[in-house]
Amino acid sequence: MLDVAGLSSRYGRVEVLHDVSITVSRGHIFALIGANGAGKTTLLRAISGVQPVTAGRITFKERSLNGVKASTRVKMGLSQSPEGRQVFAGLSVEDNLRLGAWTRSKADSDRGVQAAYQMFPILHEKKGLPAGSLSGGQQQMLAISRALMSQPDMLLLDEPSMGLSPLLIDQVFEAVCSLRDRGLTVVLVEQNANLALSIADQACVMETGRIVLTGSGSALQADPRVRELYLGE
Amino acid sequence: MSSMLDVLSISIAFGGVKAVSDVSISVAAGAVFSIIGPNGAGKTTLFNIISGVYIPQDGSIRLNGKDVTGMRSDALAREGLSRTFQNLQVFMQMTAVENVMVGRHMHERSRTISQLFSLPGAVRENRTSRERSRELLEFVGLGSYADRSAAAMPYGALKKLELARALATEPRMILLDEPAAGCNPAETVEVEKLVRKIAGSGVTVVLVEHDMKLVMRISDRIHVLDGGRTICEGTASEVQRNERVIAAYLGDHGRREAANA
Amino acid sequence: MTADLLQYASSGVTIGAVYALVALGFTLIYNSTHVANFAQGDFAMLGAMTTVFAVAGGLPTFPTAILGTMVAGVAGLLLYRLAIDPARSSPVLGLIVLTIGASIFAKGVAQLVFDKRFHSLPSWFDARPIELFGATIQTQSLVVLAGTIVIVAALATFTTRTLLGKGILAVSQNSLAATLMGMNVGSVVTLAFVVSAAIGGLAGIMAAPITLTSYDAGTILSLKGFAAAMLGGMGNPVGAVAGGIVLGVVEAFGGGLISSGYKDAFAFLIILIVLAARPQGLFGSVARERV
Amino acid sequence: MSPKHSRLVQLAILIAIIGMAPLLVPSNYYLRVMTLIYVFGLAAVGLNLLMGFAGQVSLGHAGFIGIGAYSVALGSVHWGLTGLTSAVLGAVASAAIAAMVGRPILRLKGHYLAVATLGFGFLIALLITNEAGLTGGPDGIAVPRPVVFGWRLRTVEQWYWISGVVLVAGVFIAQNLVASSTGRALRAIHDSEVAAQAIGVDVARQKLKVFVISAVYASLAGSLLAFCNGLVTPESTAGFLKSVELVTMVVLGGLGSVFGSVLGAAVLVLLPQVLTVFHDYEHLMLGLLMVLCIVMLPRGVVPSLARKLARTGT
Amino acid sequence: EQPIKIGAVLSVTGPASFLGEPQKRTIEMLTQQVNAGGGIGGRKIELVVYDDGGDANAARTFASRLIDEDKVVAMVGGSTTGTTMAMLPAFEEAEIPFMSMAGALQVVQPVRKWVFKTPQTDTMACEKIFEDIKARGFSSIAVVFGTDGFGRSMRDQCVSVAPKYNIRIVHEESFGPKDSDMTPQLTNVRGKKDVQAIVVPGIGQTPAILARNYRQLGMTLPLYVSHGVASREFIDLSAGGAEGARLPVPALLVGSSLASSDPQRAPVLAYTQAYEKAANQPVSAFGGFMHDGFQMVVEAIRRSGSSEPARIRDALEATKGFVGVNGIYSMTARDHMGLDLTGFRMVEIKNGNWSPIVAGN
Ligand SMILES: Nc1ncnc2c1ncn2[C@@H]1O[C@H](COP(=O)(O)OP(=O)(O)OP(=O)(O)O)[C@@H](O)[C@H]1O
Ligand SMILES: Nc1ncnc2c1ncn2[C@@H]1O[C@H](COP(=O)(O)OP(=O)(O)OP(=O)(O)O)[C@@H](O)[C@H]1O
Ligand SMILES: [Mg+2]
Ligand SMILES: [Mg+2]
Repeated sequence: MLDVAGLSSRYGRVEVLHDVSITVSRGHIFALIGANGAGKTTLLRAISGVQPVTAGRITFKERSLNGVKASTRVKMGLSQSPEGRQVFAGLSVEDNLRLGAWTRSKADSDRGVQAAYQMFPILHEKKGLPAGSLSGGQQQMLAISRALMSQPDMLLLDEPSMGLSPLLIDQVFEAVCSLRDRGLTVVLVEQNANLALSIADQACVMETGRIVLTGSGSALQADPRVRELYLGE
Repeated sequence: MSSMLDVLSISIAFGGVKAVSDVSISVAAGAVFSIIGPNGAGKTTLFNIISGVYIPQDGSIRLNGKDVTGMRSDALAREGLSRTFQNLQVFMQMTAVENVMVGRHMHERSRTISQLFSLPGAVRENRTSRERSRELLEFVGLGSYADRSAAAMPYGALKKLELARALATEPRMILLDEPAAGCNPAETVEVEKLVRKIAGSGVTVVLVEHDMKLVMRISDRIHVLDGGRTICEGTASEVQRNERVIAAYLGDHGRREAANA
Repeated sequence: MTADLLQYASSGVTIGAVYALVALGFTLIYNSTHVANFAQGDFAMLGAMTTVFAVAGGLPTFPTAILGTMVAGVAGLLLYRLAIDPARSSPVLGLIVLTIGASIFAKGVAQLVFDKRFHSLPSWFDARPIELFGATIQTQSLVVLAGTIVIVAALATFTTRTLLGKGILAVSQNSLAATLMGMNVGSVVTLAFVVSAAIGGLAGIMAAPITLTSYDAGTILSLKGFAAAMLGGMGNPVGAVAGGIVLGVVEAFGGGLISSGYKDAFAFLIILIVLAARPQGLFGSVARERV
Repeated sequence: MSPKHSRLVQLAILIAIIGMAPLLVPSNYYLRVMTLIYVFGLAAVGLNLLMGFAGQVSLGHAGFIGIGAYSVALGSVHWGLTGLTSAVLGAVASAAIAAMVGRPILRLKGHYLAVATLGFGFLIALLITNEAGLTGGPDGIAVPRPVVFGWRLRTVEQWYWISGVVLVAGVFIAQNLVASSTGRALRAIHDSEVAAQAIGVDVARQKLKVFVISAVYASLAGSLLAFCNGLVTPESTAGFLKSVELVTMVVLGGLGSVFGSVLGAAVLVLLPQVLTVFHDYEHLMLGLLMVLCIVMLPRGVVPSLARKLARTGT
Repeated sequence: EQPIKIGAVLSVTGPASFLGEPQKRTIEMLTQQVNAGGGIGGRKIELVVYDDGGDANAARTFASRLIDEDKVVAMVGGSTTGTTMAMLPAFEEAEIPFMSMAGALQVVQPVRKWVFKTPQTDTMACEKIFEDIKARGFSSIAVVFGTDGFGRSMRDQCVSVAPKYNIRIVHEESFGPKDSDMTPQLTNVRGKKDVQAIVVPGIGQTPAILARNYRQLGMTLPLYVSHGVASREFIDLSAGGAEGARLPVPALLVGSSLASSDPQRAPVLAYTQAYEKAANQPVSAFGGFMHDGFQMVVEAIRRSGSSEPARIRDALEATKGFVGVNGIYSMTARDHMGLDLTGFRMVEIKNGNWSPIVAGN
């Protein structure tokens, strides 16, 4: 589904991704874990086309994404819920959702909004309020729902559990699993490594801009190095 | 132990939404006091009220016995209250060490005039501030970032930067809003050590956090909010057994985490 | 005396409507980029001057009005594509200076392409002024007023009812997120600039029969339009119109009843007083950032 | 280069330029142009403290130039004060007025502050224009040459040196302020007022402080301008276009770069002189250059070039 | 032969561009004429023109530039009183003759050795207007003046000469140079019962808006405007509103209706024809000021047979009976303007044209 090969990227003069290669299979959950500053966010940004790459190539659904505009990538079925939530603070919750369906028809948009309200009833309660007035966790729910509005084939989630209550984390992870079961491919960047690895079909560990380990979710979960460095055991 | 912070039945509403209603808490000096609750329970709002960002529509707040209701946050900082933010409020155009130095601002005594002409007093003070700030960065584990622009630091580091900055004010009480958000379990352990050290140095800590392992291990007392109201308060073991807390907040996963803590 | 008051009111509303139209253009560009566009008045000048010269060249009024509007729209397109967009990494103040530069440039071009003299357009309808309780109302004032109402209604509907309108707000609030939603930020903002400039041009064309126009008529319009937009609450089309009308009326009454020399002073005093009481303007909403 | 080091280098460059210029360009005309650069540079440096560091916009700062200019004019014409006394009184008056209007308007944010300061500038200009009995109205009023310690200051050269020295002092003080704890607090306010306040910065007070300081800079620049022109008019001191010019100087030179403001002033004073070769195309060129400057150096000359150097350098 | 350098600092752009623009065109055209005719005593004129944009500060700098860098021998221009006053000291100090186009009396009174001017003073315009008002039997008037330099100065002059004509100013209003609506002011005037005529000291195009508003309000009081609007544009822009308004204008504006015996007829027709051909726009009084000033300077250079500034100045001061388009000038050591009231002709705007008023009507 997604193939990243030899990717490098930099901020100014500092290169933060060095020769990164990953392959994500269709219908899988791919978990990406790593310490603060490892470059996970940068990688997701590069895949979405909002971060320039200096070398390497990204292939999505057998098509090269090099030189493809970010907005086109969304139309191709790639969607991201970014780090730090990035809601449109001054617009209402519902408008935020509908903007998520920018590339979709009105009917799709209506359906998506209903689905979002079903998954997170609080969003329905707050639908007319500016997104900026929501609590941190509520904004996170909005960001995730908004990313789903474009009915993507592949969803990039950057720390979806951040700021969510334990109950909601369960719920979000369940939702991610059921989305996968319906054929969606998910790239999951998570600090909640245990949980992420436990639902991941494939996973990798990133350290200072490089992929240092790859394997199935359960294999990594069992890896002593991972247990020490990322699971805090 | 005397009480450091007394919140007496405060309430606030935003255009009809009661974000916090009739909440009272009392935090003992030197304690680690946690506030937990589902998303939108009113935890951050409570912090905003205590730290003077919002003025409560009802109720009063006492800090170390003194009534501080409605006081501006800079005045509260001078009373020994400091905080970090859930939505990062880092000074992005400054370096890490400068961020922390701003925290020293209220302790800097030199007059504007002396600063304008760079008189020795001001110069000396500047140097001391810088040294102290570097120490604090070391303390939170950001020593290597000192001269980096904040804009180029990863999320997790920024959270710690806010912590160092808050500590620079030499607070007697510190409010931490999700300090471990964006940290993996290993990093969370670091945060825990840090919080313990802070509490150990006599600073009262009020903590909002969704990481149940951290909360259960570190808290002397835990206060649980839901929908702006208190649902219970108690020690870690009391809280994690409370059915309402489990239903509204912990869920299965949370309960397991809490139990394993 | 009532006749006098009515006269002040009518004159204030007319001028206010012109300010309002410029303020509307301001609002739209602000909403899409958070830039205060100090070349907004120059769109009005370009529209009016083009029309003046086309009419002088023998073309009929209405088609030339469309031509003038289009010229202004193209100017808006160029402003965004050639200047604002390439400079988007500049701080907001840099962009303000850039629009001021663009405004000076527009004046420089206008004085070469057109001339430095004052010009007027004939009223759109050749009817006698209307007498109302002793006050006189020009027919062109009614044109301006009607135009303002139509444009604000259209604009308000556009921004609050359509996805595209909300897209314009979204790109300014968070262009990264907008991009991740699949929006082509560049095209959305270009659209906002073109529409805004066209509104400005139309404002100039409708007002020219009342206020005259010349190559440097844009500056004062930009200023008053900006002031009106802020008075009404930046970003709110209804506020922009309210701000414009209030400004015009205050000027007329202040000038008529108190002192004509301090006419502008009253306008700005009112702004200061209103902002002291409502820092977000008359119709603005308090955008309190959550922390 | 450490920040402190680079500050000293900048100051040294400035002193060298001021000291050498009269040797290189001996004519009165060039001296006058340089003097204007120093005078407007002073005002721009002050405004930069407010805009570049504290992030507070002022579109009416020429109002304070007007106050400074007219206080020396009126002081000596109507009230028989010496030039120096009236300049000092002008600065005091500017500070007092800034403190008074600053309190309410600095609560406003962004463009709202811009429109409020714009209004303030307008009010001052209108007052000067309309109170013709006192101020001479739009045609202006002559400023007698001041006598300082028995010297009548009248030559271009004398004013060259005086403005040069005042500018150096102004830059020195501004640099110190920026590097001081107040300077850090101001930059912090620029980025996040809530956070600054939460860690003990009295935001309102700091903003007011820098507003007053920048007003004093502008006022002194106004007094100098009045003295070296010998005539003050409302438009050439307090007018809106002057405010815009000041903002442009600060932005072109670079928000947050003290030295940049002097450079920005130089650009804006020199441009009209250079552009005379274009005759009818002057305006067109001026506007075009402003636009190009921002497009190519979006952060202003000094910071953008510094960035580019840092990128290409080692 | 070295060319003779003459400088000009004019407000070609900015709020006073309606003054500076025709002045620039005039001086460029005349220079060409002189040079085409072989120059002055075989020496060509080299013109240096700067645009001060109406800013006194800029004017002052350009003055220095003309003196120190360009080393001109004479200076023509200074379109407004403000810019002129800013430049005066520089030319006085450098001892270079300065022929100004500024209206206000203060430019030449007290007399400054090196400074001359061509336009009639505001006082003269007021007197001319008051003469006419008195002749029509009115005695109480309203003044609606512009708050720019010209309007304010003329208003002050009118106030001070009014008693001489037994005229009472019973009401005053003002308008800003950028105002686009004067209905409120006129409404106020309309409400005053004892006003018999309105005098509008104002310059440029703003009075045209006033005239329009005046007409729209259906006002019928006699309307007097100033020589500051003496250009065709005023009539055109007022869209019929100026019909019936009276004003003092220089002979230049009523060229074709000047009697053939009128000495000004020949220069007026010559300038009008040349200017309208060169500039492709109607003449205005402001260009006329420059015409006269420049010609007098050229004459002075010719007469003195020298390009010494001091000699030019002396020759300028010795100007006697110079017939210009604006008036007939005779300078003296005590009068550096050299005009009397005869230069002004009172006209009424009739059928969209200037129409001379026969005395006593
Ligand atoms: N805007 C920027 N300018 C310069 N460097 C940056 C910028 N953003 C990130 N970096 C650097 O890039 C590296 C990778 O950052 P990135 O945000 O991708 O890490 P991450 O793995 O997502 O970390 P976290 O878990 O904290 O979110 C870090 O070293 C960071 O300091
Ligand atoms: N300024 C505001 N305007 C409107 N509603 C607000 C505002 N601030 C808070 N709220 C509402 O008050 C409630 C409490 O929000 P708060 O941020 O305190 O929650 P929280 O407990 O911190 O949640 P989280 O764990 O998600 O951070 C939410 O429903 C939120 O939408
Ligand atoms: Mg990240
Ligand atoms: Mg919260």
